[in-house]
This record gives sequence, C-alpha cells and structure tokens, in this order.
Amino acid sequence: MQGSKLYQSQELAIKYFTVAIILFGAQLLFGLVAAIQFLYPNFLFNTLDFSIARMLHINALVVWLLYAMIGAVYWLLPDEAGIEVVGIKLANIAFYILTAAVAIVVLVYLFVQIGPGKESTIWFITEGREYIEAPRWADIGIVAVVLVFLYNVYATVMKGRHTGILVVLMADLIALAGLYLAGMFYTDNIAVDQYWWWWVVHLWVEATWEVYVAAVGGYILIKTLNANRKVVEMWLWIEVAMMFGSGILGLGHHYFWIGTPEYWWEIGALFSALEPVPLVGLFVHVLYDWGKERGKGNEIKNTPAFAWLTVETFGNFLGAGVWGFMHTLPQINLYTHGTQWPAAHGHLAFFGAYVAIMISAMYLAVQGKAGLERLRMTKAGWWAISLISVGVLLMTVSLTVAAYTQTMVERGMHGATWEGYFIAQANRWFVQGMGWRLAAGLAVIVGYGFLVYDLLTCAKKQPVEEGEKEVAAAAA
Amino acid sequence: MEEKVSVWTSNRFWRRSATWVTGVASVLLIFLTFDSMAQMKMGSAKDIEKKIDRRIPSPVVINYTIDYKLDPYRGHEIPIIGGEMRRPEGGIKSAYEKKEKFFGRDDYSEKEARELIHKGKLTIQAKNCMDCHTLLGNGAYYAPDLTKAWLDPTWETLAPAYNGKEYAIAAFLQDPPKMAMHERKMPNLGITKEEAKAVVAYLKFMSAIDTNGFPRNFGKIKGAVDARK
Amino acid sequence: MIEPCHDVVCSFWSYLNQGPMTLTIILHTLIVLPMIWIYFDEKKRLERGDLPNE
Amino acid sequence: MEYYIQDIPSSDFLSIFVVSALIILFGMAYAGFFTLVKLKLLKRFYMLFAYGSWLVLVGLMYYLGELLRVEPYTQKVLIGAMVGYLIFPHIVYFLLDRVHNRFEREPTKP
Repeated sequence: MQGSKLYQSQELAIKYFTVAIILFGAQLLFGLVAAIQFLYPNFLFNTLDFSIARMLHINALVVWLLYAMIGAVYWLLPDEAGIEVVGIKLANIAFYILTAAVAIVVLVYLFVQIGPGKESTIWFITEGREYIEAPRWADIGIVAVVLVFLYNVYATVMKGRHTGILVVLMADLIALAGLYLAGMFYTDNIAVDQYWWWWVVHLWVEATWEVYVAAVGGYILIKTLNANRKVVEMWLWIEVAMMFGSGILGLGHHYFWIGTPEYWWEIGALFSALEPVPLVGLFVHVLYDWGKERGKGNEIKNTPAFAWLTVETFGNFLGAGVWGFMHTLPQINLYTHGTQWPAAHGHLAFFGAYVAIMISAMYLAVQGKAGLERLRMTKAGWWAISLISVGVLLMTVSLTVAAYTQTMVERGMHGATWEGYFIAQANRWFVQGMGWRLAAGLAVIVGYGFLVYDLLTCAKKQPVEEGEKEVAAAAA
Repeated sequence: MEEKVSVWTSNRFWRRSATWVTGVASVLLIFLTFDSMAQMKMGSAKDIEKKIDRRIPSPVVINYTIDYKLDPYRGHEIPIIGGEMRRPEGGIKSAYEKKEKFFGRDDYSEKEARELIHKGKLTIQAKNCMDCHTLLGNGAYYAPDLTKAWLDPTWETLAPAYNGKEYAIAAFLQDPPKMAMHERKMPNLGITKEEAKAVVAYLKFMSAIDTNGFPRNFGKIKGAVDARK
Repeated sequence: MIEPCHDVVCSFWSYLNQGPMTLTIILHTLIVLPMIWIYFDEKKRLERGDLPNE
Repeated sequence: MEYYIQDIPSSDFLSIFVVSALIILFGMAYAGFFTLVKLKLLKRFYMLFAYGSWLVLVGLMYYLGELLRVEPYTQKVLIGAMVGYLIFPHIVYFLLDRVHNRFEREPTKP
C-alpha cells in the first residue's frame, strides 16, 4: 500500500472510472427503453426508435467497459511497476480528447440518428455495424488515443519493474488495440464485412478481453487475499494458453452461416466447446485458494472487491460456459442463430465476465483513494451486489424462455419466415419472458443506484478501528 | 529449492507454452482467413456465364430468378440462381439461365449491378438496419431476419397489387408505417426512391449468398422441421 | 477412405476436412504435440541448472 | 456435408438445451467435488459424488450425441474427450499442489 498518497496515474484512473460508471447508467437507461419497446412498440416511436435505443445500449456498454479497463490499467500500472506513469500529461490530455469525442458521438447518435445512403454518413454519423457503429472519424480518434495509452504502458514498464502481470497485459493490449483496425473498412460484400467484424467482436470478447480480465483478476487476488504472486503469475500463463488456445480458433463458431466455407463447422464446434475449459480451471483455482487460505487467519482486505470477483467467477462460468454451450454446436445453432438465444447468453456473459470485475477494480480504487487498510462491505454494497447479480440472472432466465419459444415456433414450426417470426413474437411465453426481463431490468437499475451511492460513500462509512482513525479522519 | 524442481511449476515452461499456443493458433487463423477470403471473393459476370458457383455470386444475379432448395449432395438448402439443373455428381445446382425482370429490366451490366448494391449496402449501414433486423443472422432481434427476405412468402402475396415484388418492397421501404403489418412497425427512415431500389437489389443479391443452409427449412410455413421426417 | 469435397469451392482445408472431426483433430494435434517437446526441453535445462530460477 | 448436419425435429430442441446445460454443470460438479475433497473440506466419501457426476456427464454427452444425430465416429471422439476430462481436474490439482508447495515454503512474498 502506498499510503493515502496516490500516483497521478491513479488520479487519472479515478477520472476514467467516473466516466465509466456514468456511461454504465446510460447503458441501463437505454436498455430499459429497448426492453419497454419489446412490450409496448409505440413507446417513443419516431422519437427514440428501438434501433437507436439499442445502439446506445450496446455502445455505452462497450465504451464504459473500455473506460474502466483503461482506468484499471492506470490504477495498477504505477503500483506494479513501482514508478509514476511515463507521459502522464499526455495521458491526461488524451482522456479529455476521448471523452469529448465520446460526447459528440453520443449527441450525434441521439439527435441525428441516421443519414442518407452515402459515404459521408459512414464518416460522420454512423457506420451502422452492430457494436462498432462509431463513425469513421471517431474510429481514427480512438486509435490515436489508444496509441497514447499504449505508449504510456510500454514506456512505463520498460523503465519500471517487469512483473508477469504487466508482461501479459502489454502483449494483450497490443493485440486488443490492433484488432480494432480489422473493423475499420467498408466493403460491399456483406459476408466479408461480417467476417472481419467478428475479428473485432469475438477476438475482443472471447480472447483478448478474457486474458485482460485474467491479468487484472490476478492483481485483485494479490491485493485482496494477499495471494502468492508466483502462484498467480504461473496460473496467469496457464490461463493465457487455455484461453487463446480455445478462443482464437473458437472464432469459427461465428462462421457457420455467413457465407464462409463449410470447414468452419468443425473448427468452430470443437474449439468453442473447449472454451469453458479455462473457466473450469479458473473455478478450481479459486476454490483451491479459498480452501487453502481458510483457517490461515488471512483476512480479506477489500470485501466488496472480493465479493465482486466471486460474482465474476460464477457469472463468467454460467454466462459464457453454460449459456454459451447450450447453443454453440452447429447442429443446434442452425436453429438458434439470430434468435433471442445470443441475447440471453450475451447479457449474463458480459455481466459475469466483464462488468463484475470492473466494479471490483473500482472498489479497489475507492479503498486506495481513502487510504484504508481494509474496506468492508456496507449495507448499500450488499444491496447493490445482490440486486444487480440476481437481476441479471433473472433477466437471462426470462430471455432464455423467450429464446426457446422463438426457436421452437419460428424456426422449428414455421420455417424462419416473417410470418413465423411474428407468430413467435406474439406467443404468450415469449411475451411473458419479455415482461420478466423488464422487471429484472428494473431491479438492476435500483441496484445500480445503490452501487453509485456505495462507491461514493462506503469509504466514509467504515467502522473506525484503532490506528485507522487518523486516516479515516483525513479522508473525511 | 535444493531438491529437484519440477518443470510443472516452472513459470518459464508455462510462458513458453502460452506463447507457442497463442502463436500457432494465430498463424492457423491467418492461413484459414486467406483461404476463406479467396472463397468469399465476390464472383463476376463471367463466372455466371460459365455457370461456376461462387459462395458470394456476382451482383448481376439480380437479373435472374432466385430460389432456395434442398440439395441432397450438399446436404442442406442452397440458393438456386436462374433455375435448377442436375449436378454431374448427383443433387441439384444453379443453372444460371432463367431471367426475370427487376424494376422492368433484366440486363443490368456488371458495373450497373455493382453500383446498385454499393448504394444498397451504404443505405443499409446508414439507416442502421442491423440494430433491429438480423442480416445473415447477425444483428438485433427486434425485427425479422433479412438473409432471405427477398424470398419471403409475404412478398409473393403482395406482389400482384404492386406489379411485382420489387415494387412492393420498395414501396414498403419508402413509407413503412403506411404498409405496417404488425403492431411492432418499422419507422419511416426517410429512404428515397433510389435508395429503396438499391436496398431491394441488395436484398435480392443477399438471398443468393450460399449460407451453408441457414435458415433451415426457410419458407415452409406449416410444420417446417417435422414436415421433412 | 478419402472422401470427395462437397463444398462450393474446394481448397486445401476442405480436403483436410475428411469425414467428421478430422480437420479439428489435426489442428488440435498441431497445437498440443509440440508442448511435449517444450516440456522435455525445459526439463533438460532445469537439470543442467543453467537457468535463473523463476 | 450430409453426414454432418441432420434435420432435428423440434420436439428434441428442449432436450438438447437442457442436456447441454447439464453437461457443463455436471462438468463443474465433478471438478468442484474433486477439489473440495482433495482440500479436505469435504469427507473422502464425497469423492463418490465427484466420480458419480463424471459418469452422469458421460451419459449426458452420449445422449447429446444421439440428439444431435452425430456420426458413430464422432460419438466415439466425444466419449474419448470425456476420458480426457476425467483426467483434467487431476492435472489442475496436481499443478496447484506442486506450485503452492514450492512457493509457499519460500519466505513469503517479495
């Protein structure tokens, strides 16, 4: 612990976390609009149509996770390397440029929404490609900002300590940034378009982001449980081998039906069936550590961060593992592709794998900022974690019911036509699934309120202990 | 420390393994990508003259009739362009012969057809279609899949009133609420007449892409999967 | 034994796709087998003791 | 190719989803029970549950193969993979045990 004095880089991390949590709120808000529109299609019709609400929902998700990821790196970087981040001034400027760009893009999304079918629309309004709708000028801006970020990370590690966690992060971040380039061009050939589009989406979400999470998760384990660094780092390499080993060619499970050669059936099926294996490995590892540390009198130094890390282990396993495997094999994916199945899987997987760990990192920052030796869970914190986790799980279950109905009625019974589609959408089970999803979504939003409140106040509400009195007084 | 150290606990061993696995998986992916790109290159009008099948055919397919039929040789449904013929190896394939009028013409040159679908694709992106519909099964799930939209039975029923289904679809795109078929209706996105024509061309072209049999049993309204048993 | 390729366009990889699971088993072997070599190489070096202990 | 993707009657959809979910869950149960017993957090008796879960897992995998109408050859490969999975938690445990023993006897944390 570096005492209550923070590195400048950590101050910057807090700025990133702040924007992230605001965008998280925006994500939930637009998700709520979209969920209502599934039940009441006239809600905000012609003002904020489903396409716009949904685009803002998923873009806010991606952008806030990236903000939180960059924030977490700026938080742990000086701590791990042992020195202040090189080029911190540049990093601060980049933060403001990025935030201004994000604000402009959001305003254009909200008030211009769509454009004529010309190249200028692609450059200035929207690219119209799910998840990476950001117009071309913003793409280029993002690349520039990310280059600054990469420079900071590399220069700092070169100068400071090279820990295993940092080495993995360095390699992973360059892949993560490089992959974004695969989504930055235009082609008339929609099959080729989607082929490269998946390079960005899949290789982020199921490869580079997973490895990022493994690295940051290792850091959190060291910080909260005082886990042995050597053990954590060795496991990190094993995780990298298993995740990249299954994840990179697991890309094949998106190449079953988009005009790609048939051999992707096999590659996609088996490699993606292996994707849960690292998650089982992770699960056994956490179980082992927990079992070994139990009774050693080792105290958890940051209960909320550790609780969110636990949510991440289970959420990742259930969302990515169980819900992924339910519809990943080509024989069944033929009927589930393009139904609510991916929606059900996506909600739990994104939450479990990424949202939970990013919140965990934020709690670490809260603790660091207040300079507390130990951070305990407050009541609001418990409400936040319970409402959000149970809410997302319930959302996923209701979407699964809807998805099953849709697959059965639209794909199984009505041959995937428009008529079949609308018959399925009107089915009682489908509509009820959507209703429960909305209810669960509201619970998540209430949980979000608790979360924001808790992040702002939990440091002040700690039971004051001997020896911590002065620090707590200083923070208040 | 003094006793022998197992390779299994060696950080170096796992680091090398991770590097190897990542490297070889990436290299394999790159090789597979080169091969896939070659196979997914858009075909040309020459291929169609020579009756060579391409996964993504030339846009001049808008001059031809398009159908979607089960090919026992491939084991799934394939697009049938310009009528069907027997494969020498068994099963059926496209004959590239039967033409049909598309907005009153069936002689779009390769250049014209490419320009048309270029505008169509730009419009599809500019209007954010993918955030309600799915294309080739990817996108949002608020509106029907457009992969084989051109072949959807809905348009067959509307076609006579509009003098052909391309006109029906184009009319729909220019003012969707007017022709709304369900409570969940498509908003008016300000699609112009030219843009509508281009989008219809794109939809027709997309229905000719070989998607390995997705969507299965498309268009068989009554008892799709079970009907074939 | 050797099956003809049924795909639209045939290539090296579609020929490797001989019957169910062949292609993917080949790729897995390609990835996993060399790790055995890495193992013995590391073991040799460890026994020689010319490595900084990690 | 014809052998690869057969038509699946819609009455089988539900079984496929449930069985594939159970496969992952029993896979986790096996690994979980195994680790907890090895850590002596559960009595040795529970090892029966671990191997029991694995047996159920194999049965489910076979059934999933049937439901998906895979080739007899693929079916064999699937069961072979399950034998691999039988060993997997052993390897993970072995590794963890070794690495903890090695590093935790050293003076703690640099």
